[in-house]
Amino acid sequence: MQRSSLLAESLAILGKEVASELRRRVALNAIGLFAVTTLVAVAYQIGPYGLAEQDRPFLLSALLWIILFFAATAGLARVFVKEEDAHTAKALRLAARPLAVLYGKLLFNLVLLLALEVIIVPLYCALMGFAVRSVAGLILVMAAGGAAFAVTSTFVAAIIARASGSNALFAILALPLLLPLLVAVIAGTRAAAGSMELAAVLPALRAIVSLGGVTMVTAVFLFPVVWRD
Amino acid sequence: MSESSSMLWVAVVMVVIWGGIFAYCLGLDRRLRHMEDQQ
Amino acid sequence: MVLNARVLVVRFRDVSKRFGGQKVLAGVSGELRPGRVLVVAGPNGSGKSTLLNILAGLLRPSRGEVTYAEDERVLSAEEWFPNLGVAAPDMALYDELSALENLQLFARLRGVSGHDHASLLLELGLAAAHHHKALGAFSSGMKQRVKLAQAVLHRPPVLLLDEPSANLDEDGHQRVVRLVTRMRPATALVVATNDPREMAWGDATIELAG
Amino acid sequence: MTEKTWQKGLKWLLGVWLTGVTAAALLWAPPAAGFQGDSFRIVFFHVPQAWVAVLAFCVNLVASLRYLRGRRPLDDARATAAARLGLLFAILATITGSIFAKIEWGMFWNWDPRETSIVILLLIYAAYFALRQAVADEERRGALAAAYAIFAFVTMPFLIFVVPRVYASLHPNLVEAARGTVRFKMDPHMRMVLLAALVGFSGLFTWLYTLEVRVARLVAARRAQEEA
Repeated sequence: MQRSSLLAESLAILGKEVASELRRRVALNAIGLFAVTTLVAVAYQIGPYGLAEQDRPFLLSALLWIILFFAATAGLARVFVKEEDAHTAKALRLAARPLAVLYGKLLFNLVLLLALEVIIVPLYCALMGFAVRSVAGLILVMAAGGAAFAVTSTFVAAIIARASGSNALFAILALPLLLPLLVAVIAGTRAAAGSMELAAVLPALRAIVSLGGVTMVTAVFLFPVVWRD
Repeated sequence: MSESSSMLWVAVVMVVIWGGIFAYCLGLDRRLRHMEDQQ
Repeated sequence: MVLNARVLVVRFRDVSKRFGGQKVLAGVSGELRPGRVLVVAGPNGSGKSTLLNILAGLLRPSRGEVTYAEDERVLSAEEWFPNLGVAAPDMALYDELSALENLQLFARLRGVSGHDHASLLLELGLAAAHHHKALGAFSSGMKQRVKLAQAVLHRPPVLLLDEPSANLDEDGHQRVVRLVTRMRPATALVVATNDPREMAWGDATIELAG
Repeated sequence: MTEKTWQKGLKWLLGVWLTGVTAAALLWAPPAAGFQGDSFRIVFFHVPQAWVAVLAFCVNLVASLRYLRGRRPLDDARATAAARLGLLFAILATITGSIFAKIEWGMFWNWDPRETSIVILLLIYAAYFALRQAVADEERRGALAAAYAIFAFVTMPFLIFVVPRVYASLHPNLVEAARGTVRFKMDPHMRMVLLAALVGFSGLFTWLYTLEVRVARLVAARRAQEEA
């Protein structure tokens, strides 16, 4: 039996995830709704003038990523949990290679997360009066941060899907692993807000990229153990 | 915190923690040997 | 349609499985060869599905071993799965996708191209009108037909069917009989069932105690 | 089995060593400049506890890797025992750390980067046990827990090295104040007591670990009897 290439399998799975998500929109609703309501609530409370001037860069950066983090926990685990709940995991396990499943679902979570960022970040800057001097720097931090975020979230999602599958367990397992990344992306966002040149975000970007790279390599080695008994 | 009391704090905490764990080990060790003999 | 004519043999020796303290399978042995149907019979909860999951390589036996060999070369799990077709009650397909989209997905995953999935669905009795409807709206009988189509679309040399006629009417059962007859010569088949009509297919039978 | 003399001797040595270390830490080691009285002496306990916690998590890593390769239940028991002890030492390190902070800066917690790293370690291994609770099947529980422990371990270097540096850039005013006082000069005597304390606590960890593994062996043997 010849096998399809890993890329073809991964794209087939990504296609399936996008198609079923567009038709049922469960994760999209969860993430979108959560992010917007939190943002509006926070904006209403704090608003552009609520913060002392010198605290603004740090607090606004931190707040943005906390909103993104909790919106993500509302939706990113679904990509594996629904396979176990709907009992479709068995057919997928038999038909696709573990790495194709990992890459397909990771790409889907990445698309979901970047879409979330594209919607939330401009809205956040407007509502909160968050002036960002280096937009290019912010985009770099958001993209790299989003990718590293998606790697850990997807791997933890695969683990909890085979445990109780509850969102609470996802947050408990994912939070401590994401804290180092959270610190790095907040520092990066703050640097992007603080200065015009791109170089300002480099230290944080190095931390994000190395953290994302190391966790990706580990996820690739460990995923088959999680996906198959 | 006065001079001597901070010292007392440190000493008490340390002795309680480490004394307790050491005693726990002794007790567990004895019980284990007893169960291993029955095995 | 030319079926794969490769000699694939599955041997399982003294396979046992225990969940927590409870023993589900005790020392089952046997062999699968192309052209032979092995029936696994036994009351509910006797471990039929567990044995099939172990033979599929989805579950690790507590004791005993399963070896997959192609012309005496032992295959790894990675090499093994593509040779396997499975249809079982504890397995579902994607409700959001249509019958055809499901088959196209599994065909792409298995690297099988250019097959007329529509005719396979017709052969299993799914009317053309339903081919483009989402699986979620299907009755259990219609879902079972798509599941059987998924199991055979890549013409696997080994086919594991767990209660294949479940939820099927008489017409559905007759189509399963025709499918098994057609695939039998070049396929090693395992059928877990309590349906006497299906038990009659067996060249060999394993009776699992309750 | 009657206890061999060397085991009894080892226990006595460990007992004597630990009392010696405690006495040295509390009485003998010279006071460090810039501290209120003798509160700095808690460092002789705080720092080794943190190191031993990391040591325990390393043992958990090795046992988890070995479990994934051989799927032997004993390796899973070893991984769990090491994680449990790691959690214990991390909790102790956090307690002694906050006592030190209370005496030194008047508040139990001041987000000193090293302290936050220990707490994050605590969260990781608390999550490890939350995961173990959530899985019924024994073998899957071992595999998932091992996968999580190995994945978490990889993020640990970032936690201990990267986070403090990046963290410091986040709120410079707070952290500089704390960093100024913590960097006391390590004179040779203090370093010796610190190393002695580390050896003592590692010995205690090893003993605890072997005891827990012996318990696991007994449980496994008893279950094997029941099954047979």
